[in-house]
Amino acid sequence: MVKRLVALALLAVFGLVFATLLTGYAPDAELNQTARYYAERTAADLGAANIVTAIIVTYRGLDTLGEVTVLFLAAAIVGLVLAEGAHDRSRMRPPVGELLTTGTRFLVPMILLLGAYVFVNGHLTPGGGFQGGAIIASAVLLMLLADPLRHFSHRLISAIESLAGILYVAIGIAGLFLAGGFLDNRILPLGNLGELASAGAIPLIYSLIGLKVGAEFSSMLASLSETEEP
Amino acid sequence: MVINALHILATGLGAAFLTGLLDEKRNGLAFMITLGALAFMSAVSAGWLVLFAATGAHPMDIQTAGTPPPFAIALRMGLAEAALLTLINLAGLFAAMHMGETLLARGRRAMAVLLVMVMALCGLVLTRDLFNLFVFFELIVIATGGLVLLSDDERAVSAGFKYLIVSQFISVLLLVGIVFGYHATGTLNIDGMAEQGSGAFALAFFLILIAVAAELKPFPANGWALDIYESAHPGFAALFSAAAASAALFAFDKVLAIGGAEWLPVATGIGIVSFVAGNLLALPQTNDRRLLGYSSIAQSGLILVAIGQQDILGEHYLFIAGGLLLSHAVAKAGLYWLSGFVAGRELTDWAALRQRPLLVLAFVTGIAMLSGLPPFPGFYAKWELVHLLANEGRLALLGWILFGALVEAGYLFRWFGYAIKRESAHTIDCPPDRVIPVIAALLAGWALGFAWGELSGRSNLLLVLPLLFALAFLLLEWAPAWLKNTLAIGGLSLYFLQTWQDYDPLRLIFLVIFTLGGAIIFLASFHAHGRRIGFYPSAMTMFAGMVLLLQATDSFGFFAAWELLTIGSYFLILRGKESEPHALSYIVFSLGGAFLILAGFAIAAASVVTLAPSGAVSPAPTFEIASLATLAQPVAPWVFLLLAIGFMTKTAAIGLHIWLPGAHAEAETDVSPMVSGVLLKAGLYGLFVLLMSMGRQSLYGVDLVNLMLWIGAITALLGNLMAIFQEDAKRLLAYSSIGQMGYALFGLALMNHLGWLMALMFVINHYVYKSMLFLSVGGVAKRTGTRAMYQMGGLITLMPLSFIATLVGIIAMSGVPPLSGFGGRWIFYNAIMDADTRLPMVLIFLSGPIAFLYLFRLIHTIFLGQLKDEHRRLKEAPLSIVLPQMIYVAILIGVAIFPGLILRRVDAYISQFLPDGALNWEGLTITSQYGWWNPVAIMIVVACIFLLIFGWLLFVNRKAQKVKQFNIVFSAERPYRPETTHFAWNFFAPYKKAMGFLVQPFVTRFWGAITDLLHTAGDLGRRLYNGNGQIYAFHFLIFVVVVFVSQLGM
Amino acid sequence: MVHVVMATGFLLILIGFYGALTHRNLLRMIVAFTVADTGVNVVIVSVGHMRGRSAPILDRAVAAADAVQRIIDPVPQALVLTAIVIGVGVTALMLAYAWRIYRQHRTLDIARLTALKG
Amino acid sequence: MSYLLPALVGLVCFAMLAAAFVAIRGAGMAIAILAAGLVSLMASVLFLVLAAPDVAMTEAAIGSGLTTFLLFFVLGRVRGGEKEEGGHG
Repeated sequence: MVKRLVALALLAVFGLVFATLLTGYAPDAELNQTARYYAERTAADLGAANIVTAIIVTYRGLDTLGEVTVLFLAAAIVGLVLAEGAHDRSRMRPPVGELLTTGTRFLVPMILLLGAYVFVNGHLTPGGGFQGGAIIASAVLLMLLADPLRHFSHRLISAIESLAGILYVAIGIAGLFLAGGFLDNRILPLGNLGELASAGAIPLIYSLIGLKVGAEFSSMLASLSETEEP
Repeated sequence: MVINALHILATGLGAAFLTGLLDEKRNGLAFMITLGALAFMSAVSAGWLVLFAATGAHPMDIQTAGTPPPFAIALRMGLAEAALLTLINLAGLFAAMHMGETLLARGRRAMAVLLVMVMALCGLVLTRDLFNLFVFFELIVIATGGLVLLSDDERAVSAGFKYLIVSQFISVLLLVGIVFGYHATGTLNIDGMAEQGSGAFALAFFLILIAVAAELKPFPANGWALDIYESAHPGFAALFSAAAASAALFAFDKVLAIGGAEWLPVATGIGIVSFVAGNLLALPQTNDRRLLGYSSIAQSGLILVAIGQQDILGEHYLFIAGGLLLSHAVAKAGLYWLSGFVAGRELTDWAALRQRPLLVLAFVTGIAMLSGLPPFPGFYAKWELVHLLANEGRLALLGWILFGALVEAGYLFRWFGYAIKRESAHTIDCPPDRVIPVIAALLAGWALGFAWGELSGRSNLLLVLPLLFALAFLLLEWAPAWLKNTLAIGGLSLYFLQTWQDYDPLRLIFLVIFTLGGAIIFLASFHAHGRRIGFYPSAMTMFAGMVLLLQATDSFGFFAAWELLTIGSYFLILRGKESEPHALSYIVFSLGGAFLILAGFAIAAASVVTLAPSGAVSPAPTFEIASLATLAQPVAPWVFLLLAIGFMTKTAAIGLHIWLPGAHAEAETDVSPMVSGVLLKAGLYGLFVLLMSMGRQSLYGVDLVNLMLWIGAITALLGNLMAIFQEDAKRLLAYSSIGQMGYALFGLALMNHLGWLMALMFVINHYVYKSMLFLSVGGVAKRTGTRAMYQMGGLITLMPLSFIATLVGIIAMSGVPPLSGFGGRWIFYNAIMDADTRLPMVLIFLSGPIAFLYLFRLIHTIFLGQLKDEHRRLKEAPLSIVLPQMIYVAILIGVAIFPGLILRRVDAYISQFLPDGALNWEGLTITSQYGWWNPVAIMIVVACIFLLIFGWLLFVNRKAQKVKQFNIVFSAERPYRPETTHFAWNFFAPYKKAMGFLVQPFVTRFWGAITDLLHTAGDLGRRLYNGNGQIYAFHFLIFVVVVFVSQLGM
Repeated sequence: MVHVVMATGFLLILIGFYGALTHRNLLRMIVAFTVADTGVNVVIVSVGHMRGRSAPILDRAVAAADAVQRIIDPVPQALVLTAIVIGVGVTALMLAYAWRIYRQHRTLDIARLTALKG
Repeated sequence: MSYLLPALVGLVCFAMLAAAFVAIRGAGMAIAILAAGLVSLMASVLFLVLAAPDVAMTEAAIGSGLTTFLLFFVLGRVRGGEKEEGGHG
């Protein structure tokens, strides 16, 4: 009880801080200098229609590389933690319904295709590597639900993940030598705004991110599914 | 040619991803990739470091995405960044080596996590973008969460979870702060935000700052960190403490730049509270890694204070903060790696280290670096920091810093004492590949010491010849003791021959004692066999400190020498069999005294006219010691007080004396005379210097010199009084030293010519007879195997030379004719006649006869009376111990006959300061205004009287009846404690009844109470950390609220 | 409108914090944190919102030329994207930890994980 | 500007808070997880309204979808652990 009161009292102070921030907040009428730069220059400089994507993949590419690495780390650690609890696969479980199994066979390729579509078009439309990657992972999830005993090749997943990661870093370094700096997308021709093959390396990078993120989420899910029920 | 810093990040990431391509079974290859990548990252950073250090180039901005900041993330590489990156990458490399076994067992995923951790730390240092900072922080959090799991300790899992809980709170606050900061400034670039100032978004900035501050593990929001420190793999704990804390501090510094000067007090406040609390809480710790964790928190706090004080540190900022930070990082990494070799987790288990002297050296290097002792960077940094604080009048902060540092030194040296003195059931397990990181830390520590010496713009302590000579003995540890001993004697003698002409007569006397006096005592050291590892570096460091003290003309040199002699003597004292607690109290009192001296110098420097030429980095005002004389009111008396107490700690004035008896009595046979006969003089020298330069001072109407006079008198009385009640012969001598130093202090405080002359007489005499007595008693104790006097007796026939030495020593000391002690007394009484204060003299007069009592007891119970059965086959003490005693006998007689040999020149020298009342030296007669003294005549008279009495006694004793050993009537009972029936037990029981109340251990109880109080405070504080991760989250929120409220109040 | 959204975000943070501070079950703490994370995301997006403008994507509706007048600030959106992904990473890690703790101690009560203290 | 949009936003906000309350105070673990997922899902609706389609997609796919699944996965593994909790506070 005391704990709750103390928690409430502390959070009251935080509430006060937040309330002050809230009341002091006035929406901008004009874009600030940074946003203005992006609005004015993205199309011309980077050739990307989706400005958010341009920021994520190029302007703040280092953040995104870190972000991908966060997932990489999380997947690696989840694997590390759960490795000890991998269950013995001899134990049988009740079979899953026929409907789910068939549905899965039908749905999985479509989901994978959708995921790929989302990240390939990241520079044009909403969505990109992360969203696409999550969609790909959902296909894996579906397969796991259909067949809980399915054993995914960690080797394959981690090979995809690693290759995508290495290529990502390599493209970044290529930017150092071929263009203006690390992760500069202008190592490839910018093309015409709005076309699929435009925006330099952005579609390539976002695709790699998509593959990598998909592999990372899949790896986490697979690791979790292989744990033994206590 | 240097390589783009981005390659550091790319290499770390690329290697991490690459390990994923490898087969699960190719862990060896993955490990090689990991090491290779870390080595490459280290090399690139080191290349930058060399570039910046060599050329002094400006920091370089590195764009990403081919777009200038603030529109794309930019990195910056400068001197500080390069140094930190080198530190981080090397720490990562060595951590990987240290954890090699674990990494290979856990596979490539673990290696990838380690690589990402190091990469993220580098990124945290390099980035100039606030949100990018957040991303790297999160990477570090997650990587930490992974690396914690590498521990064999199952509890590490819960520690990691506690960390994740708190970091969730932290990241929420950080994100909210960042986005509102962005909204207010329209940029995420740190420099861009700093340009606009935080005024427009103070609240958001507060959230950012407090979130980054929380990563520094400030008190009390740090329970999770302690749990990680305690339970993580030591290889990782090293990385966590050395690299992660350093990077977080740097990030905090970057973020603080946005807020500007008005936020500096927040950093200072958080820092000093963490520093003091961390150290206090470490005090009751018994787990080594947790203790190191508390120390890490404290050290981060200290660096945070430096960060918070950057407005007054000016161009010294990097020197100070960098020195503290690198010292801490290297030392802490080394200590954590060392802890990997120690099987048990109790502090006492570190005794196992003694099996490998090299590891002990690494241990002591780490401790010295953490304590800020010379010649390590922390020492220089502390000197500058304290001076700049004093210069601004921030004395309270200065006081807290010194207090915290003293507590820290206390628990660190207590730990070191355990390692040297306790027994461990474990053996040490150190495969070569895990020793390499420790050696690297050891070498880095000394290299940093050298670098900071060069940067300090003062004399580099590691280039000073006497210290180098002392340190050279570290390389000679393989050699036999006799060889090292010969070198030591040769070195001291040679040093004297080379330099004696440079000194004025007063210093020359001290020089003779410090060098030749030391050399004579070293003759006794020939008795030791084997290699005597650790003895010579320690002893020679002490002697180096003492000669440097005489050489020093400026305050820095003086203080550095003072610390050197303190450390050296501590190691010497610690060597004694039972000396562990006494050595600890010695080092704590000595460092306490040293800190008072430091504070005194710093305060003086703020107002003294500086005469020192400005050096390379334009050092903080170091001043010529002589210019203490120019100090004006109201600073002068305070400086005087601080310095006087500091010096009196070394001379063991009453109240500050409790360390001395144990330290001197428990030391080895040849060490006791070194620390008693020689080392105590360093304190007297300090007092001489102080009084010569500052003269009389008064504070609130109290004449401070008069106060010293009283302290001297009381010390003399009580020291002697306590000496007569000792059962232990060496303790008796030790207490007698307290009394003797009281005399000397009294003489100095008389502030007249003869008083000073007498103090100098005491300097010489005390050296000679106390060294002699300690040697002879030490020789007896060595032969009999005991120091209790009632267990001895009748040794006169078996150890005649020791007896003669004792007898001569006693005659000299008690101040009866004909030996030099009388000369001392004669001058002394003349001096008293000169002075205006008569009351303390009564005390001094009283203590004379008391001294005679304990001396009588010494000779009576050891050499006279009946021989014990078990002692019948004893031989005289070894020649090496007897020889110096005989030399002393010769010196005593020489000085007694020709006191003018030395004193005349000193007498003339003192006239410069105190012209009145000089002695008149004519031929063999010395005349004062109260009478005359002819030593030769007295010698002859006394010799005649002695011969007459001796002859008469021989005549009378012809018919004396000899009492046989068993000619004693026993009653039937055997007493419970047989010694109580011995006549030599409680020898002066009647006096004890009469005066015992004076020697109640009030002072011991007082200091004991203080120690208990500190321990209790530490224990109470520890209860905050009840192990519940949720409560730790409360701590964090409370911390935020408290800082918020106090910031509102400001 | 933006203020309402922002206030909701802040409230979500506070609710999440309260849950994390008062539940002793590790899983429920994690759930509470996901609520707080969502709250942060809502706050960030609301900070970047500008009345009457459209998403920062150039297409037929928004031409590159008048983008400055037509789109909202893209930066907070980019930040939120990163924050969401990082959030799920941390959540996954905490879940793995929770599972490991459960396997080791057979409990999810944080008050019982106090082997390390003092 | 029509009143429809603000009304929708207000409604979603209210629903979010209610769901968040359930996530914190709800009786069962499963319900709490679902409620948290619901909060996330409604947040993505809100993002769509606030002209942030990228964020909306991410929040829906990752914040509400994946996170919820991860939570359920682990819940399935530790079932029974939940019941040991000695209530709140």
